[in-house]
Amino acid sequence: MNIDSLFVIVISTIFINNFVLSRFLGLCPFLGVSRNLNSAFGMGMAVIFVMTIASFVTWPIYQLVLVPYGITYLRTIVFILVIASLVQFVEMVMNKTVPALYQALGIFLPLITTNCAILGVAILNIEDELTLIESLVQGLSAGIGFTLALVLMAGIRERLELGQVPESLRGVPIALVCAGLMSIAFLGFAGFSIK
Amino acid sequence: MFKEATFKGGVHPPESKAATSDKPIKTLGLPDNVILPLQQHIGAPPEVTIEPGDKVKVGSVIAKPTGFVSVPLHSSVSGEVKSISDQIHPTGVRMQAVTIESDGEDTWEELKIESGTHNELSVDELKQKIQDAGIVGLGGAAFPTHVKLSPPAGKPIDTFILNGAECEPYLTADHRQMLERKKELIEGVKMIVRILGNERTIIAIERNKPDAIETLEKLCRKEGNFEVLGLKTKYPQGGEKQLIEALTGREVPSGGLPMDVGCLVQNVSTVLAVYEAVTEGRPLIEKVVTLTGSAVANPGNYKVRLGTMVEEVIKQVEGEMPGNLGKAIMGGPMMGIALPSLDVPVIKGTNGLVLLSDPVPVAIHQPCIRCGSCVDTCPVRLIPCELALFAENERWDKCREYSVKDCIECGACGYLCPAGRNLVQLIRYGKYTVISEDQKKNK
Amino acid sequence: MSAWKIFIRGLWEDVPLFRLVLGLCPALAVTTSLRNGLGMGLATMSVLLGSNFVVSLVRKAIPAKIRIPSFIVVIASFVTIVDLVMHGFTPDLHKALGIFIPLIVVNCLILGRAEAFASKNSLGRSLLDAAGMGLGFTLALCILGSVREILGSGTICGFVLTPESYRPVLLLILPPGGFIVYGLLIAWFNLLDSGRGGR
Amino acid sequence: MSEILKLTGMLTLITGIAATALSNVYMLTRDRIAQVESAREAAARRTALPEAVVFKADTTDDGFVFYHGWADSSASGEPVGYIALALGKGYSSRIRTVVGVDSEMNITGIKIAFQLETPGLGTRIEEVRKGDDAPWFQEQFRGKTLEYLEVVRTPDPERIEAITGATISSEAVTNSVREAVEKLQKVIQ
Amino acid sequence: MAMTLKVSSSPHIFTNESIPRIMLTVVISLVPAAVGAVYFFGAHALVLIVLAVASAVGTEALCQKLRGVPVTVNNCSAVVTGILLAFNLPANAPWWMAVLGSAFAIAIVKELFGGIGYNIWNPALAARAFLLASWPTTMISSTEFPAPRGGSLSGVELDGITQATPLQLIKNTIIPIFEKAESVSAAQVESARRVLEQMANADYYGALFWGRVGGVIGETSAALLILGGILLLTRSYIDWRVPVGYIGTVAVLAWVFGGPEGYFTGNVGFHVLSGGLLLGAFFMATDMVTSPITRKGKWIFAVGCGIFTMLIRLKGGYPEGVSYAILLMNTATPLIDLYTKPKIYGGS
Repeated sequence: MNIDSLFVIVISTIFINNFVLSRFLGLCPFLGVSRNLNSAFGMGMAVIFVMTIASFVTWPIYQLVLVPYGITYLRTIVFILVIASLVQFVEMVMNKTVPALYQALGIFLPLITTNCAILGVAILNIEDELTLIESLVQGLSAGIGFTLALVLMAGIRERLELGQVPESLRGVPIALVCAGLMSIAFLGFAGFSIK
Repeated sequence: MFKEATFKGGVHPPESKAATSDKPIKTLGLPDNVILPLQQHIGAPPEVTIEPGDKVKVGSVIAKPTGFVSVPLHSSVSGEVKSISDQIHPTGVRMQAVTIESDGEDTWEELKIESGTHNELSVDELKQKIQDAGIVGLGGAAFPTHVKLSPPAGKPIDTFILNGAECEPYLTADHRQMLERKKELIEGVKMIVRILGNERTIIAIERNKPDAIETLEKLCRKEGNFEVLGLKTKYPQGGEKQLIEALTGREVPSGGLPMDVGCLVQNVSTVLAVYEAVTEGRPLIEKVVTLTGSAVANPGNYKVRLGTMVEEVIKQVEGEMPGNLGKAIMGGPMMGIALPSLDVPVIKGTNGLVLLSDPVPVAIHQPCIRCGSCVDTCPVRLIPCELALFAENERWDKCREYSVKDCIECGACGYLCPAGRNLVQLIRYGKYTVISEDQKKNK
Repeated sequence: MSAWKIFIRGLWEDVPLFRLVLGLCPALAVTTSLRNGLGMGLATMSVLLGSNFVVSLVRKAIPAKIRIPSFIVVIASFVTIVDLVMHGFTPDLHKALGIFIPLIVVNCLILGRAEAFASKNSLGRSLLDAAGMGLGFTLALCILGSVREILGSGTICGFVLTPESYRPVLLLILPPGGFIVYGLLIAWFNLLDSGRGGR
Repeated sequence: MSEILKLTGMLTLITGIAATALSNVYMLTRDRIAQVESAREAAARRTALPEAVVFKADTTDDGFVFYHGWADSSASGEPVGYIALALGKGYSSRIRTVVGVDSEMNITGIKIAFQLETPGLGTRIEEVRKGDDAPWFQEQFRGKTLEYLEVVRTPDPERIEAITGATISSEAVTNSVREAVEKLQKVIQ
Repeated sequence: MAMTLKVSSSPHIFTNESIPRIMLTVVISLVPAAVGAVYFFGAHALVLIVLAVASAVGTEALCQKLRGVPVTVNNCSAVVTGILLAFNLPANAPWWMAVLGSAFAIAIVKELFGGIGYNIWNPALAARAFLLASWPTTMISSTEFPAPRGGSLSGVELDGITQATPLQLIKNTIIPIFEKAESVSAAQVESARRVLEQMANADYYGALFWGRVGGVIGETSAALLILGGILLLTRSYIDWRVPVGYIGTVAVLAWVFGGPEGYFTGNVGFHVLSGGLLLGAFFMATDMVTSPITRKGKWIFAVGCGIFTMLIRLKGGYPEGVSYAILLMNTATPLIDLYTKPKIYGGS
């Protein structure tokens, strides 16, 4: 396995093509859970967790089941069902085995089922023709990138709460403008040559 | 050279002390009336023992303590009790007060003079004398002194600090008393050392009072092993906790008291009052007050009977009322209270009257530009600008998280703020809301 | 609620994108041009019509406990159908929208309407609701797409619109521009509301 | 227990119906999609190797797919050129480029078959300038040989000029094309 | 009695510092560099500065009118934004860029967030990034920058090397030559090495220091920027930790990683004096509103700026990284503030 190519995936997925700020994936939780830093952390951890597992599970299903049987057109439906049951399963196992973790992340798990960032990373792994390990790394990095954006955003929004944002911009609109300016700042990573 | 001790943070406001620092203390004439609010200290208010129409002498007890954390109140003039009614307190609220009309005679209760014998008194007897004299912390906090001198068994005091910092701009009352009553002061310190049995005693004076440092230094060389230390001139150097940090390097734990780190601090006026109470049995009926400020023509230090109206003080000193008085501050300009009217009495905690002529400086309250000067200056190392924002937005959880209760309200942040924000006011709002929330929770 | 009301609601009062703030991801990702916005809107509307149709039909037969999974299966099926059809008949658009076609499946708007409306209402009303919401969504995507395409590329549907000397604000078709334009549009809608005394 | 069985059965039934429906739709669209894709490929091949009219796929032992192209429909004699698919990791997508070379390994043309780069920047690898009828970036490759396949940031007719602000996309295409040509070279010679 | 007394919460005295005073001082500290810009680049630089300032002030007044809040343009903060934005433009930028950039800075980056004190990002820098993303050719195209009076754009004289600012030259020409050393001619490597040598002698540092090397309007003369920076430092309107931490980090990273031929060979003087580092370190990373409030936070912020600047200069897609580095750290400022709360007096 080529370590360099994994490194490239990590850097580009976290910074250059940040899921939220440049690929527009996972915007609903990004806007919904970024009001408070603690929940942002919790959500971020849950997303990292599920994204990694989802990448790990969907790849074999696609390559070892859908491709050999020529039913790749069922990809969307299979992936969404797999992810949904996976989240359910994780929730159950977590509740039984590590209740502390469940306490911290549990409330975020149901929100994740219909999060396009998870399905997105599963599909991108396939579209980018990654190997299983690469998929795993991309899933993990995508989650980290998502968490990074989410936590930065939460910090900013906690400060904005105390500010004088004009009435009509309070809430989602100013959060979007913030995301836009964050995205501008992240343009600084554009064109990084990583080797 | 003296060691120049200090604390982290702080500000350097203009001292404005030159006008009064070389003015010897003068005694003001007797007032026609005094108004003595019952609540002049922290703790349970005393209980009135006289009725309207009663004749009283100077030093007569007019209210007796209602517990350990309470002190009696004495009449400061001789004459007739006119009323017991609600009167305006310097803070602007109305509270119960005794009004006494002076007969102009100034007849005193007989004082139990024990000069020369106080060394034979037991520690408990000394404390009793201090309580009987109605002595409270005269630096402003007004906590009953005998209570402060009785630390619980588990908290031995190893260091006693005489606070001669007088860091508030304008005020020179302590400065003058240190110069004029040095012997009495040292005697008073000895009494307190007897009560506490501490090892180390420090007399701490800001370096802007070199004459006081020199005088006391000279005296101490003869009179025992008290250290006299010069402090860097910086506000709020005289804050109890800042003083302890500067002199001992110890930090009083958050929510704790100086005794938690084995320290005890007393202010100059308080120690002198202790001296008078022990040697003469003299109750606390007068106070040295600095009258100064841009609206005052004859600034100086005056010994004033408690209960004298501020207006009376001004009239006696100035002859007439200043024409363009904009603001009257009881206390110094950093922590003092702006008086709502001049119809309020001088009380035990009063150490200065600063009268500013119009136009007075005002806070303009613009948005915070996060310059950080309040953060660098805060002697408690809080983040005043954020606390003020939290209080403004009524985020009490955040106020609590950012330790609002530790604010000592010194005003350094508000003094510096380039946006002219009412930082202290907002933080105080947060602080007292959090405290009252706590009290509700504990009930 | 009258049929007309059901239909028109999605077009103004509850425009999914601006008022309910649903379905953000495709809204920002694909609206670099009017054509893409329109294509995405119509694709979403087709799925919405299909899923509301089926969900409304079978609403009484499905036990409550498996409602959500069943709905997801229905929606995913329609998404796949749309995906296949677009691939076959509008290949360029299919290429441009990329992974956002399969991602229609997690567009909260669709599951939301199935859950909140179609599972409780008759066939006709559900279809009206889908049409209204779908059109509202499409319209909003078109607005976003047009603003970003006109200012960001100086074209509309590929036709050059602006004078030769105009130098397009490229930022608007980049990700930051998407966020900012969308944020300002929502703010503008809020402003319209407060201007009418609020809702 | 029986309820769980019932629910599972129900869900399986729904999924089954959905799958059946989908397979039908798939059957209906499959040919159409295949047609679209092959038309796309044909167009790309025409741009990459304009002289050829007949193509024949070939695979090396290690799975590298390439095409021989002949100028006459009989597909006899030496091919006029070859075509291969170049894959490059661009800024935000995997860029697929169809590359054509003549028998001397001079590039006869390239055609970007798939890319999802940043609109306005990376997508300019397909930009057609006013007055032109072919994308200028891709046209730069025509006639170049291996050693000149190098991205530079200033105009240079000898080499490949990068797109301002989209160096990654430019380099992805150029490098992948170079790799493809190198492979072809190895296979052919 | 008739006298009315003012009653307010303590304290009752204040310093004579005020927002307008701070902002005016910042403006004054920018004047040397502005005068320098006009000297080096001619009247068009003045036109750009004036237009940017006018647009910033006008936009602020308009936004405040629309928001229905008091118009406070006389506090000079918009003037600062305008000047800084103009400083970040190439000297031949079209006039409308100055106007549009300033309007974006004030309207989007500042007023939408509630005006002075509430913005998260430095308005001038965010606006520069907006201009750069929208019109990359004008903002960083190597051929379009004009050379300063009395000097040349790159400051080196070698034929075969196109006109570019020093950082562009290094990034786009010199480094690629070393990276592909085996595939380029020996002569090319030799000339690249000569360029590096030229850039490492006292004359060249002098040129960078006085302003005989090109760049955007405000970054040309290190001397004039330092002059303004010293004024701000002496008035303690900026915290020395930020410029020291920022420039120090850049210096160390430049020395370790900056050389194209191995570690610990980098040209420190070149990286510190060229580009907008001094402008950023003295005037933009120190922006009170958008940088951390605690001393510890300021160190973190400054070091972070340095790291990102060198990352972008050495590995990134742009020749210069100062503006993006500061914007990225602005993004992280609320979090830095949150995690660098000082331990309070007596706190455990």
